[in-house]
Amino acid sequence: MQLRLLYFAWVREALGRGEEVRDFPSGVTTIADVLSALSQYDERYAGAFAAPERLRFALDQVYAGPETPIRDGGELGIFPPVTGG
Amino acid sequence: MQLRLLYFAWVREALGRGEEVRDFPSGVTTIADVLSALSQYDERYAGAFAAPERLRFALDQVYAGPETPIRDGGELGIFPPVTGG
Amino acid sequence: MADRVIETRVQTAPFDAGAECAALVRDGIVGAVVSFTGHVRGSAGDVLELQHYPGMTEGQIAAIADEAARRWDLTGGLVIHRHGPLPVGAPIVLVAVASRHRGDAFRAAEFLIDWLKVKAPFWKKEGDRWVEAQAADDAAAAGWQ
Amino acid sequence: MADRVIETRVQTAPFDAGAECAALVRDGIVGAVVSFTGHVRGSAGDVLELQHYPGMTEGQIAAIADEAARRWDLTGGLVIHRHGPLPVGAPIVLVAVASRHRGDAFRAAEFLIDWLKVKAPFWKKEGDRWVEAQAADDAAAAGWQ
Repeated sequence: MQLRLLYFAWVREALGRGEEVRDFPSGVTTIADVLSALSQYDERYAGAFAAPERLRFALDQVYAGPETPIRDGGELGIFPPVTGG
Repeated sequence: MQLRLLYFAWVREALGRGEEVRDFPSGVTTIADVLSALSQYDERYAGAFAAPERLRFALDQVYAGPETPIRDGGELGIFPPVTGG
Repeated sequence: MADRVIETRVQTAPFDAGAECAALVRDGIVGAVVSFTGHVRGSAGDVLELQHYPGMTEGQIAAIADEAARRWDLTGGLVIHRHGPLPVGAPIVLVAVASRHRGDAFRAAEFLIDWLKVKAPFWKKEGDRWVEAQAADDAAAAGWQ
Repeated sequence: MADRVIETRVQTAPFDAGAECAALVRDGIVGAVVSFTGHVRGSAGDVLELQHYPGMTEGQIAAIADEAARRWDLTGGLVIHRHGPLPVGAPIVLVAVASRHRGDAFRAAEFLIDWLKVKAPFWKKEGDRWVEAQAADDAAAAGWQ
Protein backbone atom coordinates (compact mmCIF):
# COMPACT_ATOMS: atom_id res chain seq x y z
CA MET A 1 0.00 0.00 0.00
CA GLN A 2 1.79 3.10 -1.27
CA LEU A 3 0.75 6.65 -0.34
CA ARG A 4 1.90 10.10 -1.32
CA LEU A 5 1.98 12.09 1.91
CA LEU A 6 1.71 15.89 2.02
CA TYR A 7 2.27 17.97 5.16
CA PHE A 8 1.39 21.62 5.76
CA ALA A 9 1.91 24.44 8.26
CA TRP A 10 3.39 23.39 11.61
CA VAL A 11 3.12 19.70 10.68
CA ARG A 12 5.51 20.33 7.79
CA GLU A 13 7.91 22.19 10.05
CA ALA A 14 7.77 19.54 12.78
CA LEU A 15 8.55 16.77 10.26
CA GLY A 16 11.13 18.78 8.35
CA ARG A 17 9.53 17.87 5.02
CA GLY A 18 6.54 18.81 2.91
CA GLU A 19 6.06 15.66 0.89
CA GLU A 20 7.12 12.02 0.69
CA VAL A 21 6.05 8.68 -0.79
CA ARG A 22 5.88 5.71 1.59
CA ASP A 23 4.89 2.07 1.55
CA PHE A 24 2.78 0.66 4.38
CA PRO A 25 2.20 -2.95 5.42
CA SER A 26 -1.14 -4.55 4.62
CA GLY A 27 -2.51 -4.02 8.15
CA VAL A 28 -2.53 -0.27 7.56
CA THR A 29 -5.97 0.41 6.11
CA THR A 30 -7.20 3.77 7.50
CA ILE A 31 -5.80 7.27 7.98
CA ALA A 32 -5.54 6.55 11.71
CA ASP A 33 -3.47 3.44 10.92
CA VAL A 34 -1.11 5.58 8.80
CA LEU A 35 -0.57 7.97 11.74
CA SER A 36 0.22 5.04 14.06
CA ALA A 37 2.63 3.47 11.59
CA LEU A 38 4.47 6.76 10.96
CA SER A 39 4.65 7.47 14.71
CA GLN A 40 6.48 4.15 15.21
CA TYR A 41 9.07 4.96 12.56
CA ASP A 42 10.36 8.20 13.96
CA GLU A 43 10.20 10.46 17.01
CA ARG A 44 9.33 13.52 14.94
CA TYR A 45 6.22 11.80 13.58
CA ALA A 46 5.32 10.62 17.07
CA GLY A 47 5.57 14.22 18.31
CA ALA A 48 3.64 15.81 15.44
CA PHE A 49 0.85 13.22 15.57
CA ALA A 50 0.64 12.92 19.40
CA ALA A 51 -2.60 14.95 19.49
CA PRO A 52 -4.56 13.80 16.42
CA GLU A 53 -7.55 15.97 17.39
CA ARG A 54 -5.33 18.94 16.37
CA LEU A 55 -4.97 17.48 12.86
CA ARG A 56 -7.16 17.42 9.77
CA PHE A 57 -6.86 15.08 6.80
CA ALA A 58 -7.59 15.07 3.09
CA LEU A 59 -7.61 11.89 1.02
CA ASP A 60 -7.11 12.62 -2.68
CA GLN A 61 -7.73 16.29 -1.84
CA VAL A 62 -11.10 15.70 -0.17
CA TYR A 63 -11.54 16.18 3.61
CA ALA A 64 -11.68 12.82 5.39
CA GLY A 65 -11.99 11.65 8.98
CA PRO A 66 -9.34 9.42 10.64
CA GLU A 67 -11.34 6.23 10.09
CA THR A 68 -11.51 6.74 6.31
CA PRO A 69 -9.99 3.80 4.37
CA ILE A 70 -6.91 4.61 2.31
CA ARG A 71 -6.26 3.35 -1.23
CA ASP A 72 -3.04 2.25 -2.88
CA GLY A 73 -1.52 5.13 -4.86
CA GLY A 74 -3.63 7.67 -3.00
CA GLU A 75 -2.65 11.13 -1.77
CA LEU A 76 -2.98 11.88 1.95
CA GLY A 77 -2.72 15.46 3.24
CA ILE A 78 -2.06 15.96 6.97
CA PHE A 79 -2.38 19.46 8.40
CA PRO A 80 -3.83 21.64 11.17
CA PRO A 81 -7.30 23.25 10.83
CA VAL A 82 -7.24 25.75 7.97
CA THR A 83 -6.91 29.51 8.59
CA GLY A 84 -7.32 31.16 5.18
CA GLY A 85 -9.70 33.85 4.01
CA MET B 1 -48.37 81.55 7.12
CA GLN B 2 -45.70 81.39 4.42
CA LEU B 3 -44.21 78.16 3.09
CA ARG B 4 -41.50 77.31 0.61
CA LEU B 5 -42.89 74.42 -1.43
CA LEU B 6 -40.69 71.92 -3.28
CA TYR B 7 -42.01 69.33 -5.72
CA PHE B 8 -40.21 66.30 -7.13
CA ALA B 9 -40.59 63.59 -9.78
CA TRP B 10 -44.05 63.28 -11.35
CA VAL B 11 -45.47 65.84 -8.91
CA ARG B 12 -43.06 68.43 -10.32
CA GLU B 13 -44.02 67.52 -13.87
CA ALA B 14 -47.76 67.58 -13.12
CA LEU B 15 -47.49 71.03 -11.55
CA GLY B 16 -45.05 72.38 -14.14
CA ARG B 17 -42.79 73.77 -11.44
CA GLY B 18 -40.20 72.55 -8.92
CA GLU B 19 -40.42 75.25 -6.31
CA GLU B 20 -42.56 78.17 -5.14
CA VAL B 21 -43.23 80.33 -2.08
CA ARG B 22 -46.88 80.72 -1.05
CA ASP B 23 -48.89 82.37 1.70
CA PHE B 24 -51.72 80.42 3.32
CA PRO B 25 -54.65 81.70 5.40
CA SER B 26 -54.61 81.10 9.16
CA GLY B 27 -56.95 78.09 8.93
CA VAL B 28 -54.24 76.15 7.13
CA THR B 29 -52.29 74.45 9.94
CA THR B 30 -51.26 70.99 8.70
CA ILE B 31 -49.71 69.47 5.60
CA ALA B 32 -53.14 68.05 4.71
CA ASP B 33 -54.59 71.57 4.93
CA VAL B 34 -51.91 72.81 2.52
CA LEU B 35 -52.86 70.14 -0.02
CA SER B 36 -56.54 71.11 0.25
CA ALA B 37 -55.79 74.80 -0.12
CA LEU B 38 -53.55 74.27 -3.16
CA SER B 39 -56.11 71.94 -4.77
CA GLN B 40 -58.70 74.73 -4.59
CA TYR B 41 -56.40 77.23 -6.33
CA ASP B 42 -55.74 75.30 -9.48
CA GLU B 43 -56.81 72.20 -11.42
CA ARG B 44 -53.25 70.97 -11.76
CA TYR B 45 -52.82 70.85 -7.98
CA ALA B 46 -56.20 69.17 -7.64
CA GLY B 47 -55.06 66.51 -10.13
CA ALA B 48 -51.63 65.96 -8.61
CA PHE B 49 -52.95 65.77 -5.05
CA ALA B 50 -56.13 63.78 -5.79
CA ALA B 51 -54.62 60.58 -4.33
CA PRO B 52 -52.65 61.76 -1.27
CA GLU B 53 -51.79 58.15 -0.35
CA ARG B 54 -49.47 58.23 -3.40
CA LEU B 55 -47.58 61.20 -1.89
CA ARG B 56 -44.91 61.58 0.76
CA PHE B 57 -43.97 64.76 2.64
CA ALA B 58 -40.96 66.33 4.27
CA LEU B 59 -41.20 69.32 6.57
CA ASP B 60 -37.91 71.16 6.85
CA GLN B 61 -36.30 68.15 5.15
CA VAL B 62 -37.60 65.61 7.66
CA TYR B 63 -40.25 63.04 6.69
CA ALA B 64 -43.66 64.01 8.07
CA GLY B 65 -47.18 62.61 7.92
CA PRO B 66 -50.12 64.63 6.51
CA GLU B 67 -51.38 65.65 9.96
CA THR B 68 -48.04 67.26 10.91
CA PRO B 69 -48.44 70.98 11.82
CA ILE B 70 -46.67 73.42 9.50
CA ARG B 71 -44.67 76.44 10.68
CA ASP B 72 -44.39 79.92 9.18
CA GLY B 73 -41.28 80.14 7.01
CA GLY B 74 -40.98 76.37 6.80
CA GLU B 75 -40.03 74.22 3.83
CA LEU B 76 -42.49 71.59 2.62
CA GLY B 77 -41.41 68.90 0.15
CA ILE B 78 -44.15 66.99 -1.70
CA PHE B 79 -43.15 63.95 -3.74
CA PRO B 80 -43.90 60.29 -4.53
CA PRO B 81 -42.28 57.46 -2.51
CA VAL B 82 -38.53 57.52 -3.09
CA THR B 83 -36.82 55.13 -5.53
CA GLY B 84 -33.08 55.72 -5.12
CA GLY B 85 -30.28 53.30 -4.32
CA MET C 1 -18.07 65.33 7.62
CA ALA C 2 -14.40 64.70 8.40
CA ASP C 3 -15.26 63.47 11.89
CA ARG C 4 -17.85 60.98 10.68
CA VAL C 5 -16.96 57.28 10.71
CA ILE C 6 -18.77 56.91 7.39
CA GLU C 7 -18.22 59.69 4.87
CA THR C 8 -21.05 60.61 2.48
CA ARG C 9 -21.12 62.24 -0.95
CA VAL C 10 -23.85 63.16 -3.43
CA GLN C 11 -22.54 63.83 -6.91
CA THR C 12 -23.12 63.51 -10.65
CA ALA C 13 -19.57 62.28 -11.38
CA PRO C 14 -18.62 58.60 -11.57
CA PHE C 15 -16.61 57.08 -8.73
CA ASP C 16 -13.67 54.67 -8.51
CA ALA C 17 -14.99 51.95 -6.20
CA GLY C 18 -11.67 50.12 -6.01
CA ALA C 19 -9.70 53.22 -5.01
CA GLU C 20 -12.36 54.23 -2.47
CA CYS C 21 -12.31 50.77 -0.86
CA ALA C 22 -8.51 50.68 -0.80
CA ALA C 23 -8.46 54.07 0.96
CA LEU C 24 -10.47 52.55 3.84
CA VAL C 25 -7.63 50.11 4.67
CA ARG C 26 -5.07 51.64 7.01
CA ASP C 27 -3.24 51.18 10.31
CA GLY C 28 -3.28 47.37 10.17
CA ILE C 29 -6.57 47.27 12.10
CA VAL C 30 -8.88 46.75 9.10
CA GLY C 31 -9.54 43.07 8.42
CA ALA C 32 -12.54 43.39 6.10
CA VAL C 33 -13.99 45.74 3.50
CA VAL C 34 -17.46 45.06 2.13
CA SER C 35 -18.76 47.10 -0.77
CA PHE C 36 -22.04 47.30 -2.61
CA THR C 37 -22.50 49.01 -5.96
CA GLY C 38 -25.90 49.47 -7.54
CA HIS C 39 -26.08 49.70 -11.32
CA VAL C 40 -28.55 50.93 -13.95
CA ARG C 41 -30.40 48.00 -15.49
CA GLY C 42 -32.13 48.08 -18.86
CA SER C 43 -31.48 47.73 -22.59
CA ALA C 44 -28.55 49.21 -24.49
CA GLY C 45 -29.18 52.91 -25.11
CA ASP C 46 -31.59 53.38 -22.21
CA VAL C 47 -30.89 56.31 -19.92
CA LEU C 48 -31.95 56.59 -16.32
CA GLU C 49 -32.55 60.04 -14.86
CA LEU C 50 -32.05 60.40 -11.11
CA GLN C 51 -33.62 63.43 -9.46
CA HIS C 52 -33.01 64.24 -5.80
CA TYR C 53 -33.90 66.72 -3.07
CA PRO C 54 -30.72 68.78 -2.51
CA GLY C 55 -30.06 69.31 1.16
CA MET C 56 -32.49 66.70 2.39
CA THR C 57 -30.56 64.01 0.49
CA GLU C 58 -27.32 64.84 2.27
CA GLY C 59 -29.07 65.01 5.63
CA GLN C 60 -30.84 61.68 5.23
CA ILE C 61 -27.74 59.84 4.01
CA ALA C 62 -25.64 61.27 6.86
CA ALA C 63 -28.27 60.19 9.41
CA ILE C 64 -28.31 56.64 8.00
CA ALA C 65 -24.50 56.54 7.97
CA ASP C 66 -24.33 57.69 11.59
CA GLU C 67 -26.90 55.06 12.59
CA ALA C 68 -24.78 52.33 10.96
CA ALA C 69 -21.69 53.60 12.80
CA ARG C 70 -23.62 53.40 16.09
CA ARG C 71 -24.88 49.87 15.49
CA TRP C 72 -21.66 48.17 14.35
CA ASP C 73 -17.94 48.23 15.13
CA LEU C 74 -16.63 49.97 12.01
CA THR C 75 -13.25 51.53 11.27
CA GLY C 76 -14.52 53.61 8.35
CA GLY C 77 -16.88 53.77 5.44
CA LEU C 78 -18.17 55.74 2.51
CA VAL C 79 -21.51 56.26 0.79
CA ILE C 80 -21.62 57.88 -2.66
CA HIS C 81 -24.96 58.41 -4.41
CA ARG C 82 -25.06 59.83 -7.92
CA HIS C 83 -27.80 61.88 -9.54
CA GLY C 84 -28.46 63.16 -13.06
CA PRO C 85 -28.63 61.10 -16.28
CA LEU C 86 -26.99 57.66 -16.15
CA PRO C 87 -26.60 55.11 -18.96
CA VAL C 88 -27.33 51.38 -18.62
CA GLY C 89 -24.62 49.65 -16.58
CA ALA C 90 -23.48 52.85 -14.86
CA PRO C 91 -22.86 52.70 -11.12
CA ILE C 92 -25.54 54.64 -9.20
CA VAL C 93 -24.52 54.13 -5.61
CA LEU C 94 -21.50 52.92 -3.66
CA VAL C 95 -21.66 51.68 -0.09
CA ALA C 96 -18.27 50.65 1.31
CA VAL C 97 -17.63 49.70 4.93
CA ALA C 98 -14.42 48.68 6.69
CA SER C 99 -14.20 46.80 9.98
CA ARG C 100 -11.95 44.61 12.09
CA HIS C 101 -14.17 41.56 11.63
CA ARG C 102 -16.21 40.80 8.53
CA GLY C 103 -19.61 40.35 10.17
CA ASP C 104 -19.81 44.05 11.10
CA ALA C 105 -18.95 45.16 7.56
CA PHE C 106 -21.50 42.83 5.95
CA ARG C 107 -24.28 43.86 8.33
CA ALA C 108 -23.54 47.59 8.01
CA ALA C 109 -23.27 47.55 4.21
CA GLU C 110 -26.61 45.83 3.77
CA PHE C 111 -28.27 48.05 6.37
CA LEU C 112 -26.97 51.16 4.59
CA ILE C 113 -28.29 50.22 1.16
CA ASP C 114 -31.59 48.89 2.56
CA TRP C 115 -32.20 52.19 4.35
CA LEU C 116 -30.92 54.38 1.54
CA LYS C 117 -33.50 52.72 -0.70
CA VAL C 118 -36.41 53.87 1.45
CA LYS C 119 -35.04 57.05 3.11
CA ALA C 120 -32.80 58.90 0.64
CA PRO C 121 -34.96 61.28 -1.45
CA PHE C 122 -34.09 60.16 -4.97
CA TRP C 123 -36.48 59.42 -7.81
CA LYS C 124 -35.66 57.35 -10.88
CA LYS C 125 -37.12 58.04 -14.30
CA GLU C 126 -36.69 55.41 -17.01
CA GLY C 127 -37.35 57.04 -20.36
CA ASP C 128 -40.60 58.97 -19.69
CA ARG C 129 -41.77 56.72 -16.84
CA TRP C 130 -41.16 57.44 -13.16
CA VAL C 131 -40.16 54.22 -11.42
CA GLU C 132 -42.63 52.99 -8.78
CA ALA C 133 -41.41 52.25 -5.26
CA GLN C 134 -41.23 48.56 -4.39
CA ALA C 135 -42.83 46.90 -1.38
CA ALA C 136 -39.80 44.59 -1.18
CA ASP C 137 -37.62 47.60 -0.34
CA ASP C 138 -39.92 48.65 2.51
CA ALA C 139 -39.83 45.08 3.82
CA ALA C 140 -36.02 44.94 3.67
CA ALA C 141 -35.67 48.20 5.59
CA ALA C 142 -38.27 47.16 8.15
CA GLY C 143 -36.19 44.08 8.94
CA TRP C 144 -33.55 46.30 10.61
CA GLN C 145 -35.93 48.04 13.04
CA MET D 1 -13.46 27.50 -15.53
CA ALA D 2 -14.90 29.63 -18.33
CA ASP D 3 -18.33 28.01 -17.97
CA ARG D 4 -18.53 28.60 -14.22
CA VAL D 5 -20.85 31.34 -12.96
CA ILE D 6 -18.20 32.27 -10.38
CA GLU D 7 -14.61 32.27 -11.59
CA THR D 8 -11.84 31.31 -9.16
CA ARG D 9 -8.12 32.11 -9.00
CA VAL D 10 -5.29 31.26 -6.61
CA GLN D 11 -2.28 33.50 -7.05
CA THR D 12 0.59 35.35 -5.35
CA ALA D 13 0.02 38.60 -7.30
CA PRO D 14 -2.13 41.47 -6.03
CA PHE D 15 -5.54 42.07 -7.64
CA ASP D 16 -7.47 45.15 -8.74
CA ALA D 17 -10.76 44.76 -6.89
CA GLY D 18 -12.39 47.74 -8.61
CA ALA D 19 -11.57 46.51 -12.11
CA GLU D 20 -12.68 42.96 -11.26
CA CYS D 21 -16.02 44.20 -9.90
CA ALA D 22 -16.57 46.48 -12.91
CA ALA D 23 -15.96 43.54 -15.24
CA LEU D 24 -18.92 41.71 -13.66
CA VAL D 25 -21.36 44.42 -14.84
CA ARG D 26 -22.61 43.78 -18.35
CA ASP D 27 -25.72 43.40 -20.50
CA GLY D 28 -27.89 45.71 -18.41
CA ILE D 29 -29.08 42.80 -16.27
CA VAL D 30 -26.75 43.35 -13.30
CA GLY D 31 -28.29 45.53 -10.62
CA ALA D 32 -25.92 44.79 -7.74
CA VAL D 33 -22.30 43.90 -7.10
CA VAL D 34 -21.21 42.99 -3.59
CA SER D 35 -17.53 42.53 -2.83
CA PHE D 36 -15.57 41.44 0.20
CA THR D 37 -11.84 41.93 0.61
CA GLY D 38 -9.92 40.48 3.53
CA HIS D 39 -6.74 42.25 4.61
CA VAL D 40 -3.65 41.44 6.66
CA ARG D 41 -3.95 42.92 10.13
CA GLY D 42 -1.03 43.67 12.43
CA SER D 43 1.69 46.24 13.15
CA ALA D 44 3.73 48.10 10.56
CA GLY D 45 6.49 45.83 9.26
CA ASP D 46 4.74 42.56 10.12
CA VAL D 47 4.58 40.00 7.34
CA LEU D 48 2.00 37.26 7.01
CA GLU D 49 2.96 34.05 5.22
CA LEU D 50 0.12 32.15 3.57
CA GLN D 51 0.80 28.51 2.73
CA HIS D 52 -1.72 26.44 0.77
CA TYR D 53 -2.30 22.95 -0.64
CA PRO D 54 -1.91 23.32 -4.41
CA GLY D 55 -4.60 21.43 -6.29
CA MET D 56 -6.83 20.90 -3.29
CA THR D 57 -7.15 24.67 -2.86
CA GLU D 58 -8.44 25.17 -6.38
CA GLY D 59 -10.82 22.22 -6.04
CA GLN D 60 -12.26 23.39 -2.73
CA ILE D 61 -12.76 26.98 -3.87
CA ALA D 62 -14.41 25.86 -7.10
CA ALA D 63 -16.77 23.58 -5.16
CA ILE D 64 -17.76 26.43 -2.83
CA ALA D 65 -18.23 28.78 -5.80
CA ASP D 66 -20.45 26.26 -7.57
CA GLU D 67 -22.51 25.77 -4.42
CA ALA D 68 -23.09 29.55 -4.16
CA ALA D 69 -24.16 29.65 -7.82
CA ARG D 70 -26.64 26.84 -7.12
CA ARG D 71 -28.12 28.55 -4.07
CA TRP D 72 -28.61 32.09 -5.39
CA ASP D 73 -29.63 33.86 -8.59
CA LEU D 74 -26.26 35.26 -9.68
CA THR D 75 -25.13 36.73 -13.00
CA GLY D 76 -21.42 36.29 -12.27
CA GLY D 77 -18.74 36.33 -9.65
CA LEU D 78 -15.09 35.94 -8.85
CA VAL D 79 -13.03 34.55 -5.98
CA ILE D 80 -9.30 35.36 -5.79
CA HIS D 81 -7.21 33.99 -2.92
CA ARG D 82 -3.57 34.94 -2.60
CA HIS D 83 -0.73 32.95 -1.05
CA GLY D 84 2.91 33.67 -0.21
CA PRO D 85 4.26 36.52 1.94
CA LEU D 86 1.92 39.50 2.43
CA PRO D 87 2.61 42.77 4.30
CA VAL D 88 0.20 44.40 6.76
CA GLY D 89 -2.76 45.97 4.96
CA ALA D 90 -2.36 43.80 1.86
CA PRO D 91 -5.49 42.25 0.39
CA ILE D 92 -5.57 38.46 0.93
CA VAL D 93 -8.84 37.46 -0.63
CA LEU D 94 -11.47 38.95 -2.94
CA VAL D 95 -15.02 37.68 -3.16
CA ALA D 96 -17.14 39.58 -5.70
CA VAL D 97 -20.66 38.60 -6.74
CA ALA D 98 -23.05 40.19 -9.24
CA SER D 99 -26.80 39.68 -9.34
CA ARG D 100 -30.04 41.21 -10.57
CA HIS D 101 -31.23 41.96 -7.02
CA ARG D 102 -28.99 42.87 -4.14
CA GLY D 103 -30.16 40.25 -1.64
CA ASP D 104 -28.70 37.41 -3.72
CA ALA D 105 -25.31 39.13 -4.00
CA PHE D 106 -25.11 39.88 -0.26
CA ARG D 107 -26.07 36.33 0.72
CA ALA D 108 -23.70 34.70 -1.78
CA ALA D 109 -20.72 36.93 -0.89
CA GLU D 110 -21.01 36.21 2.82
CA PHE D 111 -21.57 32.49 2.20
CA LEU D 112 -18.46 32.35 0.01
CA ILE D 113 -16.14 33.97 2.54
CA ASP D 114 -17.65 32.06 5.48
CA TRP D 115 -17.07 28.73 3.70
CA LEU D 116 -13.66 29.69 2.30
CA LYS D 117 -12.55 30.35 5.88
CA VAL D 118 -13.25 26.77 6.95
CA LYS D 119 -12.85 24.80 3.70
CA ALA D 120 -10.05 26.34 1.63
CA PRO D 121 -6.71 24.73 2.67
CA PHE D 122 -4.67 27.80 3.57
CA TRP D 123 -2.56 28.33 6.69
CA LYS D 124 -1.45 31.71 7.99
CA LYS D 125 1.87 32.25 9.76
CA GLU D 126 2.38 35.54 11.60
CA GLY D 127 6.11 35.93 12.22
CA ASP D 128 7.10 32.49 13.56
CA ARG D 129 3.65 31.61 14.90
CA TRP D 130 1.05 29.58 12.98
CA VAL D 131 -2.37 31.19 13.42
CA GLU D 132 -4.91 29.07 15.30
CA ALA D 133 -8.29 28.36 13.72
CA GLN D 134 -11.21 30.21 15.30
CA ALA D 135 -14.40 28.65 16.60
CA ALA D 136 -16.29 31.74 15.37
CA ASP D 137 -15.42 30.77 11.79
CA ASP D 138 -16.78 27.26 12.25
CA ALA D 139 -19.96 28.73 13.70
CA ALA D 140 -20.36 31.19 10.80
CA ALA D 141 -19.99 28.42 8.23
CA ALA D 142 -22.35 26.12 10.12
CA GLY D 143 -25.05 28.80 9.89
CA TRP D 144 -25.37 28.15 6.14
CA GLN D 145 -26.00 24.40 6.37
